[in-house]
Amino acid sequence: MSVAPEEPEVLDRRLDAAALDRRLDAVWQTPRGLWAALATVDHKIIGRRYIATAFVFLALGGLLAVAMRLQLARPEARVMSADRYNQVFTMHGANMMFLFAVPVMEAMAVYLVPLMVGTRNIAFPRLNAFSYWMYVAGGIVLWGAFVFDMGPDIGWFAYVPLSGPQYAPGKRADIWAQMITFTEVSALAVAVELVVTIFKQRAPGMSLDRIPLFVWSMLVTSFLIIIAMPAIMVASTSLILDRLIGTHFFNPAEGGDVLLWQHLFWFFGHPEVYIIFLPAVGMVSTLVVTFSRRPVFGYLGLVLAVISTGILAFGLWVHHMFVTGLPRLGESFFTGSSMAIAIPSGVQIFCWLATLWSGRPVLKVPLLFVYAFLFTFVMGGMTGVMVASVPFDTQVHDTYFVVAHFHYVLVGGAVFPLMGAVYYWFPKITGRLMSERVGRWVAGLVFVGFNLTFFPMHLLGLAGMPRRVYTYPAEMQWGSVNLFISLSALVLASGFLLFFWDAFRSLRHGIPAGDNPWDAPTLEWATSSPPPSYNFARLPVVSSAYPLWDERDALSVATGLRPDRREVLVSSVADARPEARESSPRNSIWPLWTAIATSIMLVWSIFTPWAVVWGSIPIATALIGWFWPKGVPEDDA
Amino acid sequence: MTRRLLILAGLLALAACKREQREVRLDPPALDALDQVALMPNGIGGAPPDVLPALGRPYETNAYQLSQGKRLYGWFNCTGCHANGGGNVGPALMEGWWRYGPDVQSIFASIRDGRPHGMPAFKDKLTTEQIWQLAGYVQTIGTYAAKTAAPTRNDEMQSRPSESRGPAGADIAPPSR
Amino acid sequence: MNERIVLDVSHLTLHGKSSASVTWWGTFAFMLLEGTGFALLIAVYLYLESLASEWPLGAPPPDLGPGSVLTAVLIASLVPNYLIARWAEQENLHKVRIGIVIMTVLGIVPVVLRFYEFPALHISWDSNAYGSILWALLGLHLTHLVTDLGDTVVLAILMFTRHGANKRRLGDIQDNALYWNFVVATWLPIYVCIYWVPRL
Amino acid sequence: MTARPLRLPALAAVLACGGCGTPWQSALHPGGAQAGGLLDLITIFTAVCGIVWLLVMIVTLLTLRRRRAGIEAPLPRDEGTERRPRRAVQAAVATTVVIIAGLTLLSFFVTRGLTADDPQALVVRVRAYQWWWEFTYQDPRPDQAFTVANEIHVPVGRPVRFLLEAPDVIHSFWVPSLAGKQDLIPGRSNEITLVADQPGVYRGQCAQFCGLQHAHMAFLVIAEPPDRFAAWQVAQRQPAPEPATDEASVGRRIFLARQCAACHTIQGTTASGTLGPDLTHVASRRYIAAGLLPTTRGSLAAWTADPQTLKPGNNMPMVPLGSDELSAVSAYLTSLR
Repeated sequence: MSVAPEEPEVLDRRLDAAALDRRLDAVWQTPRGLWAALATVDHKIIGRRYIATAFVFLALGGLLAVAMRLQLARPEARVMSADRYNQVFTMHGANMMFLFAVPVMEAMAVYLVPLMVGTRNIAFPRLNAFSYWMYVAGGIVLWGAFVFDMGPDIGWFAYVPLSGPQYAPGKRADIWAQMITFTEVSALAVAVELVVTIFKQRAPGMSLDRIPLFVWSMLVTSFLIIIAMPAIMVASTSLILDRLIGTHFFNPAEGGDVLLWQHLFWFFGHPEVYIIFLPAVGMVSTLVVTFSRRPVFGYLGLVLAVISTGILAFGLWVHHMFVTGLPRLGESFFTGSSMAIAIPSGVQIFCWLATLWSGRPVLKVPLLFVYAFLFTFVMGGMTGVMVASVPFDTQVHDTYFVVAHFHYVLVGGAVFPLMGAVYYWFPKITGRLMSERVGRWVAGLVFVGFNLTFFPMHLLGLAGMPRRVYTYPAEMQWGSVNLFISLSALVLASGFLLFFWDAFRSLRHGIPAGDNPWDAPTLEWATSSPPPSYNFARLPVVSSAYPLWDERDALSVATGLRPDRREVLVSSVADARPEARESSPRNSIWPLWTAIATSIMLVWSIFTPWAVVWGSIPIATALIGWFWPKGVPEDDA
Repeated sequence: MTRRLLILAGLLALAACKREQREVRLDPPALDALDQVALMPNGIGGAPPDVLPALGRPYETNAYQLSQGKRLYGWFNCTGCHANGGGNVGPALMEGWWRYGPDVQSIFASIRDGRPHGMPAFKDKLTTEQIWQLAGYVQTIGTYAAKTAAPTRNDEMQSRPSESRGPAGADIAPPSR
Repeated sequence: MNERIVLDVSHLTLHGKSSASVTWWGTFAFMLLEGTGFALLIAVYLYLESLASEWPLGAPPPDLGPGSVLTAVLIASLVPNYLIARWAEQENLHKVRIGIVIMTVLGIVPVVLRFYEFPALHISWDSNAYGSILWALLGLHLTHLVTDLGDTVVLAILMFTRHGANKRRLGDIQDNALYWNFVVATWLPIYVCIYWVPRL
Repeated sequence: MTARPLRLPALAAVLACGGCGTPWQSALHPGGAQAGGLLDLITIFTAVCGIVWLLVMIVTLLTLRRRRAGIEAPLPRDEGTERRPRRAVQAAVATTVVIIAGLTLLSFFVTRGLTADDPQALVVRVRAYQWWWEFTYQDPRPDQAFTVANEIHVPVGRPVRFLLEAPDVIHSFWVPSLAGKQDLIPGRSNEITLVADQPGVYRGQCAQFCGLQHAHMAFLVIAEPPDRFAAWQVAQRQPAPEPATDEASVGRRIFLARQCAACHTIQGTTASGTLGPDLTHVASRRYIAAGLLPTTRGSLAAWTADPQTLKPGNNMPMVPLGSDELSAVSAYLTSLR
């Protein structure tokens, strides 16, 4: 057995504030240097990298969108070939869904959730590091392939048989399928970390009814990921098996089925929309509370709405298949369930409006984005009700109407709140505020540019323009609207450009923020900006959902943890009663090796199935290195 | 060392490019040149047209061209005599042993001009480029190591193992003839 | 910000057991997501069956022998698995060492038997969709057998090193035992699907 | 549907200047009862949702009436003041439920109204290929069945039942001015029944991404009075006319001797390929290459000379023809009326 831990001199209560900070930093810090940077497991450093990487992919995906708009600005344009266009729109969709939207929401949570629940690191921090490396590798594989004319050209949905062995020659579709594996492994890992962090590492006293709403949203999102993403893993693995070793999952001539793909894909694909949207719900709730200066109206209603959205999300997938000829009765059921999800969404909207109504709203940039969100998302919700109707959908399915609809929901519903969240939490992450003046321009340009770009697409769709066409004949007279859309897209792009510029500039030249520039009520604002490596010198204890508002003089904290090792508090699931002082793993380079070994195996397996056998040997080796005890104080029990 | 690695990576990337390109249209002069096969007098072996290496031998190495060849194999009823490589009226192609040699120009000549004992000439049915596509594909049927660019199974009833499972010939016994 | 100390946690244990441990919850979450994967694959099996005119497709039903023996071994392994979890709970290192060796052997046997199962299916993965889903089910479960075996082997070695006598490692033993229960539990519906559904 | 008067003139005006000048492929310009019913549904949904959206936006803007310039201390918690908003939220949620239920029912009844079977329907088998359409008019007498490509004629007022098949990848059959879309899925058989109530030319287009030339996979539905339709049917059943000029007969000889005949059928000749569209009456169709070019001698010549430039990636190879040969072939094709 190891050293008895109960020696009084190593407990933090004996230390004054300065000495405690010094000792905690020695244990928790990430030293300077490349090696340490690669080995870090600090959720803040990884979260920052995650967020920055996701925004790089947003910018790249945006460039693809601009390229598409160039091609579509005029009828029968030849800015790029049909082949290139198909790669571009596939890349845009796959990149935005798998490399931007899901990761960026998880990235925000990786950074914020441990701070918001008042702990020192995320659960399974090494898994967290591994997940980031897998994510980066997946992005490199996809974009590397695209640069070498090997980008997938089968749509982000990769419907068989077009993506199958007979109609998708070469390795392009395999690249898509393996990119799925990379990003799903990383998303699933983060989901597991978040669930366990939220269940077991909350500050003492943070019972279920005191959890910040963003954290609730991330909890439900994580469960959605855990239950939905295996479906796409099953689907993409079946596809790659069909393509590489000749299985027949999707070959109707040998007992397979083409629609099986669509069922599996949308069983994942529809919850995916909520995986992106629910975190945004949490962000909006957070911003609404802080900037209307009052606790949220209908906390319980909001939580139940988020949970019921999560459950209903699994009952809707068939509404993506209304024109595939499934039995009409079944389709009517899915119309009902798709419509029903408007009810929890309505509850959320009404609760936010009630909060704003009875509060004292302060129109800082984050709240501007909330108003932009309300305007656009409610419209997206309305068109969502429209496409939920089977007969309505038969006219607009796979047209620009649907393109408009889901951009209203995903950009209006998720990206606007995300941008508001960036303005809101930027000072916490960097210690500096972004510019209020530039922010107003950003919000205005993005809001106006977005609506001018996407609203006319509703009309285009009704006027008969299908999606995923690389061009259209001049005689269809869609040209003028398309030109208008392309020009508006430039306004939208300029808004994003300004946003990136503001973020870069503010990193160095922003106004120093202080701990809590918005006088916000949740725990992440109880520590310095940016937070120290150990987040909190003494772990907070809470007695309300808005601790910083309800105890304005001093923060209640716990004492009695060891400062000589990485230690966090484990608390019970329902009422957050402290149960144990658990250690948290130290920095380690092994997650990186494991990610490299896994990446090699996954890419190699596109070329030969034996890669799965030989490639798993280095993975196993790396995993043993990862988990083998090193005899450090963290092993004490 | 780093430089050598970079060069290697660059070459690999270029190879990948070539393998994945979708070249749907050749210029007419190149198309004409594709016909310039210098065969030996017995119609077996010889020199492929100069344009082929200049193009990077796309019909043997490019995934898109090979899959077009496979499409033609089904469309022009090659299966009628050769089945899916197992052979029937015509010889088996999967064994990897060919009466007129394994080089692609011989296969090209067999398809274009026909061969004795029943193999018809396809030069009036297929364009020269299509014959090259078909020849490239037919060559992959019989290879002992599957090419990474080779197509795999069809969305049809399976009468042979997937092309990616090379050497395919070893896996199924040739039909008794 | 000013602080007010309201709670002293120094009396708490340094390593919580079962539901008080984060690894227990992590294992649980992974079981949930892998369980979803198994459930989906079984759903694919039943979906393909519902579309087929005959089932099994183009092959006789699989031989019962190897699969049933494997099922029996897996069920039998639950007993030592239960015991090793209890011994780990009691922190009885000696018994845990014996148990982990037994569990290693009981982990190897099913992997070996699995390689007799594949030929007993009488169909190859590339013959038709029925063959594909059978191989996929067996293959997915095989990867779970192999990874859990790897985990067990590493833990067995660990138990004979200086790291063995540590509550944290004994907790790992318990989590590994929990996961083995999961591997066995997921096998049973697969066994029914592969071997008995075609005979219905 | 009786709700046609509900169609909002304002909406129609907005949509008309939305750029759909030639309304031959538009859900907003129905030419049949189904598309008309769907347009009514679209209009009702748009009106209801538009009003809801407007109300929510008014409330949203009104929340700003007590806005402050700077951040103040948080408001004191007072349960008493929550009562009014609570009532409002409850009422709003209840209204949402009612509206959603109403729209669901409406949608359900419209669906039921759309799926009526008619034994008198004309039956056409549709096979969608990468990237063109093949239509076979079924007939109890096999010799009366005939096949056309990329353009169909239908009699006004008579339902037409389309049996949808896809031999390669998934496509989607969509003539927005007549009805909603239905996918064509390999290994499955779907069908859709359309009725054109007004004579006219309606354009349809593949709506499911199907590869390189998904953008150029259109077809025309020409609705005409029953007598003209009958005459068209009779004409289409005829074999191809004999060439009337020397140039055209040279063209036919070239067509039959070269690669053309391996893929295309021309009834009445030895050309019996089935890999490309049936060309028996190609010049009677308004467009060639699935809606790519209007049928003229020039466009036929250009297409034959260089299909891969006009529609890159399509499955027609570039057949090397001299300029005289090309001219003769185009003369022959132009004569196939």
